[in-house]
Amino acid sequence: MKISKDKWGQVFDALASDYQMLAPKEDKGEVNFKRVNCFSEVKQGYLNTKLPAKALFFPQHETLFTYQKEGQGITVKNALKVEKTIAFGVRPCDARAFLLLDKVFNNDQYRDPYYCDRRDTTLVIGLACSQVAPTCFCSQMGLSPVSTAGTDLLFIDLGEAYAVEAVTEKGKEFVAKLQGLEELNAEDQVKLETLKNLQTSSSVDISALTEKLDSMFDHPYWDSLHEKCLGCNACTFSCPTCHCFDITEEFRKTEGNRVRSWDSCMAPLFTKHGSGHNPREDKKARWRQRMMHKFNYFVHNNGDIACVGCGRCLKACPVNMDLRQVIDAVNKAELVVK
Amino acid sequence: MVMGEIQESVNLPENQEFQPKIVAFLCNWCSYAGADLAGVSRIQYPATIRTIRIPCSGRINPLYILKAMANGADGVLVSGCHPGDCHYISGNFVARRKFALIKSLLTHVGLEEDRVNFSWVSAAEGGRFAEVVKGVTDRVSALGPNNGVFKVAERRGTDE
Amino acid sequence: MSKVIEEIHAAARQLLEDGKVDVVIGFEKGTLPLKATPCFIRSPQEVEKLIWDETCDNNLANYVRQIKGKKAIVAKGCDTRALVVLMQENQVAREDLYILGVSCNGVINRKKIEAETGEILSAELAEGKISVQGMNGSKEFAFADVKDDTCQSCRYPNPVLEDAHFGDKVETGNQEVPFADVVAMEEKSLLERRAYFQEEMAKCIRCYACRNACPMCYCNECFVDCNSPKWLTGGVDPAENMMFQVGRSLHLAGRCVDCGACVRACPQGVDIRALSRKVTKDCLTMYRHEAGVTLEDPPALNQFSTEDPQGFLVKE
Amino acid sequence: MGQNPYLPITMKVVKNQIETEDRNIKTLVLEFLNKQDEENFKYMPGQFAEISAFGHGEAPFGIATSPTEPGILKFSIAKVGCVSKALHLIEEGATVGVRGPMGNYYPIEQFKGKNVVIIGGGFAFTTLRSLATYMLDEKHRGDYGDITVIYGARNPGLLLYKEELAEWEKNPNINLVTTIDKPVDGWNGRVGFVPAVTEEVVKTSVDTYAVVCGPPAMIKFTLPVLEKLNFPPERIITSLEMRMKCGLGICGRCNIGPKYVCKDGPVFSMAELKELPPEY
Repeated sequence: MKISKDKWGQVFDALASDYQMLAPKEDKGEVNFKRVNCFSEVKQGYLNTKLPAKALFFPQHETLFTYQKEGQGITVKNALKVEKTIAFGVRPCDARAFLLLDKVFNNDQYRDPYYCDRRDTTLVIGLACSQVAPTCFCSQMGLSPVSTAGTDLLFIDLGEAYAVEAVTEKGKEFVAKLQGLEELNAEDQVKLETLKNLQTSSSVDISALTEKLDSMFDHPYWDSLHEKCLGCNACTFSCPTCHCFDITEEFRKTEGNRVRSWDSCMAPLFTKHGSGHNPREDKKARWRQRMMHKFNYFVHNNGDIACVGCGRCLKACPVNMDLRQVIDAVNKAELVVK
Repeated sequence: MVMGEIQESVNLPENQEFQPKIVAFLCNWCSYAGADLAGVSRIQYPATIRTIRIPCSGRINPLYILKAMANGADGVLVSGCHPGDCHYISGNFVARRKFALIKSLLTHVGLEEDRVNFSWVSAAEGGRFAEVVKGVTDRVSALGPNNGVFKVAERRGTDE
Repeated sequence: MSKVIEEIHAAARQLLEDGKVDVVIGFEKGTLPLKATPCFIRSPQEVEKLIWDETCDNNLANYVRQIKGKKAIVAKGCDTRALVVLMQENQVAREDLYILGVSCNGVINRKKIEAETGEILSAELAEGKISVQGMNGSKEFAFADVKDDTCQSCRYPNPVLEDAHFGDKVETGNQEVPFADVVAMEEKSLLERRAYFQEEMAKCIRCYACRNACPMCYCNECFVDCNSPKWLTGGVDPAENMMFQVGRSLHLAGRCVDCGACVRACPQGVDIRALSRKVTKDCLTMYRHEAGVTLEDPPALNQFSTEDPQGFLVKE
Repeated sequence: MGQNPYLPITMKVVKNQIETEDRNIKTLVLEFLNKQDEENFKYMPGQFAEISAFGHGEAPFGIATSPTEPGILKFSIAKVGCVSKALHLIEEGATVGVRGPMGNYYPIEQFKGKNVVIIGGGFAFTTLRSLATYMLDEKHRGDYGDITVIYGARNPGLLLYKEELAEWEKNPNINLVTTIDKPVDGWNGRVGFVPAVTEEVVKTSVDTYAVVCGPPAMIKFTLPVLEKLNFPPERIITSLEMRMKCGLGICGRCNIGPKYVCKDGPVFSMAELKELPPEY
């Protein structure tokens, strides 16, 4: 099935009246997910948003609850506000990252309502990539520029129209109600085929990475890896699968908010105890933690590698630390037989 | 010097005209004594300043001024000894360079000129201190409440 | 430029073989086109990795504090100025440093190129011309147009302090109006300036790449991380971003060598130099001081004179 | 835990008394405001809770009371940072927020029919008090063999819960051994470091569990003593401290290897710890 772009534009504008429409929009030279009111505001022909789509469900800074001090009593009020939302233009890598984050924010014991309520009330419309950059390596991470994992329905840009593929129940319902759908003609089929086998070309190999890391905690490779790293948060803030956050307090006179904001394992204070002891004292331990968490610990806990190959971290890094190089180096490192 | 003290400001009577909240960092040896002298000699000046005593104008860290503005101060006055009278000899000389750079940068980023003020008031100039406070109060009142460059959104920020 | 690289290789190999230094801090080819990456050479065989060209845009003086022992450093003009300030502030000893001075006629600002061609696929660099193939098409740039703004107005392309020099010196173009960009900003109205800075600061995501890339920012506990008193919360409220950036600029008053590493490190493209260059211009006009130019002239706020200007005083 | 695990319940401060001579540790006694909160707050010894000092923040503290002491929760708080300082200054009648119970708890089931040696040092005695009180309760005492408590501190003033210790001295069901590091006049009890005292007091590891909590130095020297008495790693239990924020295994900071101390801990056996990287 397919829908022409201008028909979709009308549907989009109609939906905007009773849904919160979030889509990539260019603002001050950067393309990021913003609230849009009509389809014309949506940016066309972009590689990917600068900040990851996780911000839709896990914003950089949000108020968990507010409280009011009256004398010695305190009233606490939940600050979670959720709106029916449609997220349009989510790239397959970001969408796949949602599935990884779902496992974190809805683990075996607790459910994080701030992430999960937004996630449940949002229809994710993926937009397949029509071009790949040399920094992308999603094909090597078990997905592809056209994969549907994490989306409710996937649009594939055929030029004049979008091919539509429903993925989840929510997606099927939405497509069922969608007017203006047409059959794909032969020319579309050809275009669809070529787009479908679009692949990223990168030498990253993750087949044996997790086992290798099992026995690499004390490997000398970690001693030199971290040296040029500045220890800033640029890579973790642009990563779609990074989920660490800090909980702090904002308090003025008698009213306060408990707020949550993105945090980074690369920041020195991340694990610093009140007593001053810091289990991960230096950049070496922090870089090792970043690699072990994404490619080993997460696999042991959730069965998947916590990286979708979007390439944002290596583009954001001021000193060009390239995750693909680190993965290759780990693969090639000979194990020190103890 | 707990920042929170700025908040426990005297609740002024609610008349319609805007009463600015001005944070005054007064150097203990001169300006604080000057303010004291103004009080002792019954010289009236607007009760819009919240005084914070500092050992010397050299003790001022630019963050004090920025944090005061962030937490809702409408104006800031920093006052120390005249250059040469400093109890610590070079405290205000060092501060002078800092203040010049602070004032210039704050104006550069779009903060109104009269929001942040610096002055030298000696312990003997009670009257002049009152004049300075009147002048600052009038100019800040003319500018209106500070919801400009450094003011953190309502209920945000922290005064811990 | 390759003759210079060979000379650097030879010098570095010699230093390592003689054991005069334990490590050579330099640049090697990065994994992205037109992007070099810092490297630490500890054995003479690895010396071939060292490169030097317009893509080496980090300030290596930033690593000097964290690496103990004797070290050589490939340093351009602004790097050496940063080293001078670090020495004046007793952060590094002169005898621990062997400075391989190189003259620099500017580094490339990749954001300018990517704004036009999209992500860079490949690029060739040949005397003053860069031909770039990007995701959104290819283009030929004159180097002068994509040179980083810092380098357009650079006054110290040649190292101010060095143990050896490689390549010929670059004569400093005499700019008609120094700090022309700051003057242009000053002439704008207050509300225009406020709007500009508020818009710039709204882009900041507080990843602190600017602070961590800056050689002058080395406090053990930055005021941003301090929680008693808690100057800033963890949020990205534009006013708090402004307080962070202005606070940092004031902490660099008289110390910032205007190398532009902060702006190039910022993933969000925030115009941080608009703040720091205003403070640098004030230090020059008011105190005739430029950071890190000579070892003898201490940073601006470490000294004072009885005739310092007092234009900031309140009107009476 | 209700459906929003970040929302604390509010509790009233009943008592906030100084616990140690150097005034660095105070014990906070909190009272549930309603029966429903208490119902939802089913906990076991070894678990912890996140206490909110409104206006300052939140921090994790081990629960010192045992489930056999209904209606109240007790926490002993060392003045270390913003939140603990605020909790030290809080007066009786004020309100604090509590989120929990969090983490796992001491393997009470496995202790059944076994002897238990509780070894505590300094102010790491909160959850151990909870464990000892739980096992001493007449409903449970029969399940366990003999219970030995070895509790040491630098000087007598630093011992926590002095009244309880006095009661336990007289209680036949428990063999209490308190010690201080260096002799102090007016103290006629035992003198010596905890590892040395452990070597003297603990004779056998047969059918015995050891629960060890204290400063790193004490643990470093106590473990070899236990290993010499051939305690197997599965029967040496300890409770770890980590920087924590969410307490739910989500915010990602308290991990040792793949395990999150707030969700998979804080109680670990030495066998479990040996498999984890030495990063704590």
